[in-house]
Amino acid sequence: MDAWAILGSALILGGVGLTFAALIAIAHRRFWVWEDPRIDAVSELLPGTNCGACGFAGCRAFAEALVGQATQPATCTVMGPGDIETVAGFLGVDAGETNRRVARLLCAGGCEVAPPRADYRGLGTCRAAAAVAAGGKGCPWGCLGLADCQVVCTFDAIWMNDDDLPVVVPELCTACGDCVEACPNDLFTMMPIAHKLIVQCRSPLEGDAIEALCRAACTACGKCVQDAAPGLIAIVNGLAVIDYAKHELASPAATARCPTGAIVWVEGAQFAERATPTRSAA
Amino acid sequence: MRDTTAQADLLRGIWRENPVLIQMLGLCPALAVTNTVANSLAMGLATFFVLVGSSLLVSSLRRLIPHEVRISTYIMIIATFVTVADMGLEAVAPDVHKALGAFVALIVVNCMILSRQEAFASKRPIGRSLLDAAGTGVGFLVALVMMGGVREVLGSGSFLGYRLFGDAFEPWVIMILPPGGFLTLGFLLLTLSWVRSRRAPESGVREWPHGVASRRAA
Amino acid sequence: MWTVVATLAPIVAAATYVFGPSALLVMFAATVGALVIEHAFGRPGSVRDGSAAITGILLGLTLPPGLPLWMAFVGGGFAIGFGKLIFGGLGQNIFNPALLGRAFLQAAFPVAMTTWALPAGETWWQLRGDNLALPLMSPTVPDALTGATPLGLFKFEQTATPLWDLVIGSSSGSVGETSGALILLCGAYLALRQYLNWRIPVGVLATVALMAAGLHALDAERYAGPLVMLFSGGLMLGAVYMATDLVTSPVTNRGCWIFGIGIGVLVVIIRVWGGLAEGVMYAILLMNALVPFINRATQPRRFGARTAPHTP
Amino acid sequence: MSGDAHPHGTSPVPPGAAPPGPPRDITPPRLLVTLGGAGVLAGLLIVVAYQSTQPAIQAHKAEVLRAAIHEVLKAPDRYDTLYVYDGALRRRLPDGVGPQGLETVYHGYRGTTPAGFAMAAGQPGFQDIVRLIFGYDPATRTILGMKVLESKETPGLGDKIERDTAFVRQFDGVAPPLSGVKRRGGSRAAGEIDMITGATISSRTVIGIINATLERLGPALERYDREAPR
Amino acid sequence: MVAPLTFRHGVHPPDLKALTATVPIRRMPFPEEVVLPLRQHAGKPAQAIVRPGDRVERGDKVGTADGWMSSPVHASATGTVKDIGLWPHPDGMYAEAIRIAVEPFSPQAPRPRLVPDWRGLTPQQIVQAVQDAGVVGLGGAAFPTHVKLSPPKEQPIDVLVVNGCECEPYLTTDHRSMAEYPERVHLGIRIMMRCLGVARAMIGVEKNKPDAIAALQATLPDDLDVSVHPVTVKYPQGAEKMLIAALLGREVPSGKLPLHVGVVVQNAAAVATIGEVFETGLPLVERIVTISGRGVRRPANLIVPVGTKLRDVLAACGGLTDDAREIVFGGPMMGAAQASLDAPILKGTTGVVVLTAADCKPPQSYPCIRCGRCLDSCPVFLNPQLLSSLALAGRYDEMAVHDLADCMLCGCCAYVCPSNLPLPQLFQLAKTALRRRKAVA
Amino acid sequence: MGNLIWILVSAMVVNNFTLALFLGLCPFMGVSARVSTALRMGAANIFVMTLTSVCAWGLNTFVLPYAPYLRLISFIVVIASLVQVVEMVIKKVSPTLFRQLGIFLPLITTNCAILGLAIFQTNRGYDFLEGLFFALGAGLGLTLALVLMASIRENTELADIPSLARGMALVLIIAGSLSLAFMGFAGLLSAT
Ligand SMILES: Cc1cc2nc3c(=O)[nH]c(=O)nc-3n(C[C@H](O)[C@H](O)[C@H](O)COP(=O)(O)O)c2cc1C
Ligand SMILES: Cc1cc2nc3c(=O)[nH]c(=O)nc-3n(C[C@H](O)[C@H](O)[C@H](O)COP(=O)(O)O)c2cc1C
Ligand SMILES: Cc1cc2nc3c(=O)[nH]c(=O)nc-3n(C[C@H](O)[C@H](O)[C@H](O)COP(=O)(O)O)c2cc1C
Ligand SMILES: Cc1cc2nc3c(=O)[nH]c(=O)nc-3n(C[C@H](O)[C@H](O)[C@H](O)CO)c2cc1C
Ligand code: SF4
Ligand code: SF4
Ligand code: SF4
Ligand code: SF4
Ligand code: FES
Repeated sequence: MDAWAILGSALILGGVGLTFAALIAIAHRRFWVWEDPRIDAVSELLPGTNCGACGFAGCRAFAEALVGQATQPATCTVMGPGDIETVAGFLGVDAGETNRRVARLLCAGGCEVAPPRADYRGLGTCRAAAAVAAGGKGCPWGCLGLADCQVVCTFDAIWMNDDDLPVVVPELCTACGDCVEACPNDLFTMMPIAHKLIVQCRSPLEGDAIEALCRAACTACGKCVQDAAPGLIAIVNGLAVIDYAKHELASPAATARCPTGAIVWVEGAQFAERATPTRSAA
Repeated sequence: MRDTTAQADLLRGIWRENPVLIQMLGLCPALAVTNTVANSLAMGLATFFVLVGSSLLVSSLRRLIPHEVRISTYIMIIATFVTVADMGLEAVAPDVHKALGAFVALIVVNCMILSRQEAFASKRPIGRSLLDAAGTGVGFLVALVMMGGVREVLGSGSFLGYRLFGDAFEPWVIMILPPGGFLTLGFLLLTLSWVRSRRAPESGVREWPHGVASRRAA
Repeated sequence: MWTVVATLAPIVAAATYVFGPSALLVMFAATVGALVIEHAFGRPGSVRDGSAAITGILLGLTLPPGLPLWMAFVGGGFAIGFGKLIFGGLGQNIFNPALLGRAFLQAAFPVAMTTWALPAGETWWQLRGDNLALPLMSPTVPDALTGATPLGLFKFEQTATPLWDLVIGSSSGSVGETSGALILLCGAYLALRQYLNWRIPVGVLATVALMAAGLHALDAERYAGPLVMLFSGGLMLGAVYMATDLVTSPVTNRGCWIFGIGIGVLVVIIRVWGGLAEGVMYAILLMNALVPFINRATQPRRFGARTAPHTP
Repeated sequence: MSGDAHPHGTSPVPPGAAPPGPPRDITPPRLLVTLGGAGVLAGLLIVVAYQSTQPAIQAHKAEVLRAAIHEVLKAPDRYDTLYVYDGALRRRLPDGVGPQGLETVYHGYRGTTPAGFAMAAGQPGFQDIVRLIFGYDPATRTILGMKVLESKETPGLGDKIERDTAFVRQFDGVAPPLSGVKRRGGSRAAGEIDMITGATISSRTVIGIINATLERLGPALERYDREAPR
Repeated sequence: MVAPLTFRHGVHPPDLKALTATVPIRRMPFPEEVVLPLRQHAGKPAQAIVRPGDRVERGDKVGTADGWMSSPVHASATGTVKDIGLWPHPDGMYAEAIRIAVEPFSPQAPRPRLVPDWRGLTPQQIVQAVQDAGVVGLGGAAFPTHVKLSPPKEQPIDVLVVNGCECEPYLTTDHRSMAEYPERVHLGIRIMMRCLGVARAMIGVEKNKPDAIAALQATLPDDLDVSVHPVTVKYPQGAEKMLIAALLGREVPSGKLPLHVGVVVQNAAAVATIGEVFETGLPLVERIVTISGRGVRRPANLIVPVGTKLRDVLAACGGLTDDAREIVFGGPMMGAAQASLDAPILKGTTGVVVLTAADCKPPQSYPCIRCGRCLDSCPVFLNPQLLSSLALAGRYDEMAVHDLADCMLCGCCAYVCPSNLPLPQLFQLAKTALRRRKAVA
Repeated sequence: MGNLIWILVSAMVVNNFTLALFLGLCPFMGVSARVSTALRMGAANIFVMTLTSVCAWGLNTFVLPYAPYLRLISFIVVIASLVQVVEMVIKKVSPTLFRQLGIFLPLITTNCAILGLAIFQTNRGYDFLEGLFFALGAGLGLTLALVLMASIRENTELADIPSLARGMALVLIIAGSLSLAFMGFAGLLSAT
């Protein structure tokens, strides 16, 4: 009995195996869709946050693009240089140059320097506030300080300081653009981290009119225009506007005589934890 | 998959990527047979045996197995070990085997095992695969025993059969019934994430407003 | 919410009258359990909105009078903790917390939850069971006090209970299975005050009555008559106070009809063909699970969706 | 190719190994060999295991059965296995008929005197199928004993049908057909079984199984008992 | 067909009109300064045609219409242009505005007949005159009336509906104008019917204004098919779609305009204004405004020069009481809260309501308890419960799928919500967010 | 006939594979986030289960009597291979469907529910028809559980779940509640 059983079973299983091997071989011949294995490999290397900052629909799409040489690893804003190198090396392609960008806030008017003119009692979100009499903030262009941007930032790169201004931590910011989308007053812009000279104001009002509303406002006094390299800064309806094409000409000198500190020279984060309307921030 | 050290391979599965508590794999046995610690242990050990065995085989054959039939082959290998384990258990401890019912046989389809073959054993050298398998197996065992502990203590007032609270104890029958399984695991997960949150304190994110938040007047 | 609590007062009083101090103790324990958990894990001050109190009292009303207090307490805690707070607190829960709590108790302590005390006779002050059993310890039931519920009697012993006893509630059963008439009264008031959507109780009761009548006509021996069906078990309480929980019932009126009718059908199915004597709790819970679906299916038709027939 | 040998130590597929070209042609022979081989290998392993475990397993199964019969037939000296074949009990089947799928009845003997029949049957209970074995003596027309083989009834309620000795004892020596009653205390009339409070359904199931089985096999049993070989 | 004289759903807020319902309209003294924003109407803002330092007389055009979907702005007082620049706008932002320093002792007599006599003008010429007179809707959206008066050919209009419901609490602007100037209303109707070439006009007035109804009845012209219809008192009866449903039983398709069912709706005060404009020859430089609410000392119906600052208007009514809390332009249901006392009265400002702490809803609100009452109140049959939870989750695109666009922000849902959720505010912000997204894309 | 009905109902609600027997939980946790997907998953399951039931019946009647020890392995191998073929077909025919259920098809193949079906069917000695009803009931029950869970989960997305409970903990507790509710069906149609 034993011998038979052993042989029998071996044969049966072997037979089963063979049958299905054959079946699969056939099916495989007729139905198989080839897919570059490197795509899986690469998407395993990618961070997998699916933030879309690379401009593709999620990390796998990015991986496909990479394998297809349609883009360069460095366009992923989440990976550190090391990881980017890894991917590049794995695909045997050039990493491409990183031009890291971060979100910058075009407002310095926290609750201390730009006080509310009316008491807003409503939903505690900037969007909601903006819909009701501009949130009752003195400067209707300014930051409402209700932290929509902080809430949307998936990378915890934004926190609100004591002055109710959002502080962007450049190291954490991946330039995903969510805060730009979130802010009802369009106070965020994406800037190359290299751009250090920033006018932190968006109000078209000039002179006393705005200074009455916000002590950190750009009053369009024009001093920065004189102090900066010619043609770098210009006053355009009530605001000092920097021509970033010429940014290499910029220097902290431009901020020297600004009466309100609306124009600043930024290294790292824009505001300090305990924010005071100083000139160049921490 | 990032580069890993041998030690990491071993430890990963035990806690940080615990198959049941973190990866939510192999839930069926984890819920079905954990109404007593004894069953949990038996199940855990059987699974451990199968996992290690099949990882060994798969990773040593990994160069021979064509990509297209890998799943079938893995399953065949796993099934073999399971059959062996099944018969073994039945011969050695018939009562436990009866208690576990079909779930010993069902180890074959424990998603965890297959996923380990797919994700690891089929790509790594034997040594590493063994480590990984061992780690994962232990992790599974740990999770099962935790479940079994909670369920037996509450559900029968005993641990490994030793009555803890005396005879007057009123057993929480639900813990042995199906809902108890779900609730217990859910409760374990809650506790875990609570522990984790204790370790890494909240980064002071303001809570998204429910209803109306009164704005600080200046 | 506190209005609802107020309307529960007469029912609580009636329960106490029928089952004696035990009833009061059980409800108290359940409510305390609910409030404690709400206070510990709920939003600050959320105890004050009264919903936890309602949950607790309603849970208490669905328990057997003789239940050990510690069980009632555990039930209340579970109801709020896993029935409500897990989902984000007031207004977010899927299942009716009180009933989830009861379902938990019934599955956890089936024996204790199916030993029914007889209504208090002349010995009103006497406890209806081992209410004071030590925590985690099983009750020792004085057998003389226990009896079967009218539904149990009918289903498992083919003995009917006089209808009048049902209507005034002088039959053994859970604390709240007292006077159906009284419950209806309170329900009517709540409906007037728009605290509940009248369509649900009407849907439930009408369905049960109709189906029961039909079956009764087929075989009066096997199937109880409509009135018995209506006034026995937790149907009244369930239809009026539990199915109508605003949070866990559909938002649309059409949805409420569907919801109510569904509950009615399930109640009859479980009572007649199921293994359990009473099915109200499970019927409501099952329909709760369907509510997201119902809401989705019964969206209102927006104004102007109809293409205007006008041609001047 | 070992993953960690890779320069960046990260990739499951090293740069060279992925030909971006058309599908690498897969060879049926290789497939067949692999799966077939694996099959044979597996087969061998399994059978070896089977051979080595079977004796123990069978022994245990037999032991369990023996114990059950022993209990419900009140300790017979021996029993022989009968098959129900076209409405009659047979010690041995006509040639060409296999025992598969045939209902079995166990006929016990004390010395040479028949000690009744034991038979197993099942029906849906509260949760799932309840299977039990019971002994019946056609001579005295009484049930000898009942034992639940497997049930998924609720612990603490339904499972009293196996654990609650008071309930199980009731079946020793009652005369079928059985009927379940719910009376608290009081005496029982013939054939009445006091059902477990809170587990009426399970109790009913047990009673139902016994009644149904006897209804089905009763005549056959009696006939066999009459002309049974002493 | 039989007209239901009301619509389904809606709510019954207390109409607190008693404060001003019987107060006769009076003229307020001219302020020292008027501020005329160039954006006072739906459509493109007007363009300034004066320079600082210029002297303008009452009724002079200071801003000209920028194309067809726009409306001119006229000086509402004689004086000199101080400055043209950003000034607080009632919508909470800043907007281009012309500031005129009013001459203290000027008689404020307008030049004779700036608007031609309508008799003998062709419909086109009348429409042109209406635009030049700067007439816009006074009922809400301040939609340029001349646009309404020239419907596209392929859309035949058969009824003119005059909207005299004024369903918002407190407001009595339309009420008083109908009661005191019924002839002007009828003249306006006559002119509009001429332009639109319709044979039929219906005036819908809520039953709670018997005197207005009586006055209109008394002065009905016998040569025109004009009828007055007392409609049920229910909010928002005045919403044009609801009113059309009530009067004609026609349902304006969602996303479509009244004219798609052959109707033009015009607010009563606006109609009266048209009559007035052609009667006096003076363009739209002042309007009747209800100043009401428990927060103002002497509630009144004032004739206010357009551009008068909120602060001056309140002064004319004896100022604020001490417990005044919130100032709203328009009614309490739909009106816009004001943050600055410098905001000027616009052509479209129906009223100024000053709420006391007691009046305004407490800010405290609870999570939605899915009671479903909002669904039973929404006159356009939306699902505010779903919309609000989507809004709180920030899932605006799904809101669009659930017909957010049809929400007219009437506030019925918020009115009935037992959890006191600020639903229209949520929908408002969702709408703006979506608009921004579209703009970006 | 009554027997068949009982098999169907019992497999569907009384002993629901997911909520009472803990079979096929991985897909249950994985694909229950969206109702649409859940429906498709359910359909796929019903299909595979019917397939399985037939295979199991075939093996039981023709192969296994001669080699009982091959039960498990032959079940699994046959089912697995069949489904892998199906998988390839789908991948070819409808890439979108494949992307939605893609990774789960192998999981379905080798998920407890499927094999469990085969084993139970064998243990209970169901014949062909009974087997089919059993598979149908099990499949329907699985779909029911999936869809209910999915619709509830879609709802809870709008609720502000306490951060501790987010994710699987909540899903498990909902599953627990569902399985509590399903206990109401216990004893349905049983011999009372
Ligand atoms: C969680 C739970 C488990 C139950 N388990 C069983 C059971 O295993 N067997 C049974 O017959 N009835 C069971 N019951 C059914 C009820 O106990 C039912 O009321 C009882 O069978 C009726 O008998 P009684 O009239 O003596 O209470 C259960 C009920 C619940 C709530
Ligand atoms: C974009 C747009 C175009 C409109 N076009 C016309 C039109 O051609 N004819 C007309 O009679 N009304 C037109 N209306 C005016 C509306 O019918 C309505 O009277 C106006 O929006 C004010 O309504 P409200 O006060 O209810 O918001 C238009 C409105 C909008 C918003
Ligand atoms: C909710 C709501 C309520 C309204 N109530 C009134 C009202 O009471 N009286 C009125 O004249 N217009 C009211 N309107 C504006 C009308 O819908 C319509 O726009 C106006 O009558 C058109 O005339 P107009 O262009 O002269 O403003 C309301 C609009 C909405 C959305
Ligand atoms: C008519 C009515 C019935 C209610 N029924 C219940 C109930 O059965 N269970 C419960 O927990 N809360 C009930 N509540 C209270 C409240 O809706 C609920 O506790 C919380 O919203 C959590 O669901 C009820 C409230 C009302 C107005
Ligand atoms: S930057 Fe914008 S979003 Fe952020 S707090 Fe300020 S206003 Fe809100
Ligand atoms: S003035 Fe400029 S800086 Fe100040 S609040 Fe406004 S935008 Fe911000
Ligand atoms: S505000 Fe919008 S949603 Fe609310 S009732 Fe009015 S139309 Fe409906
Ligand atoms: S009325 Fe308020 S509480 Fe009720 S459902 Fe609507 S939003 Fe929710
Ligand atoms: S273990 Fe059962 S499906 Fe994963």
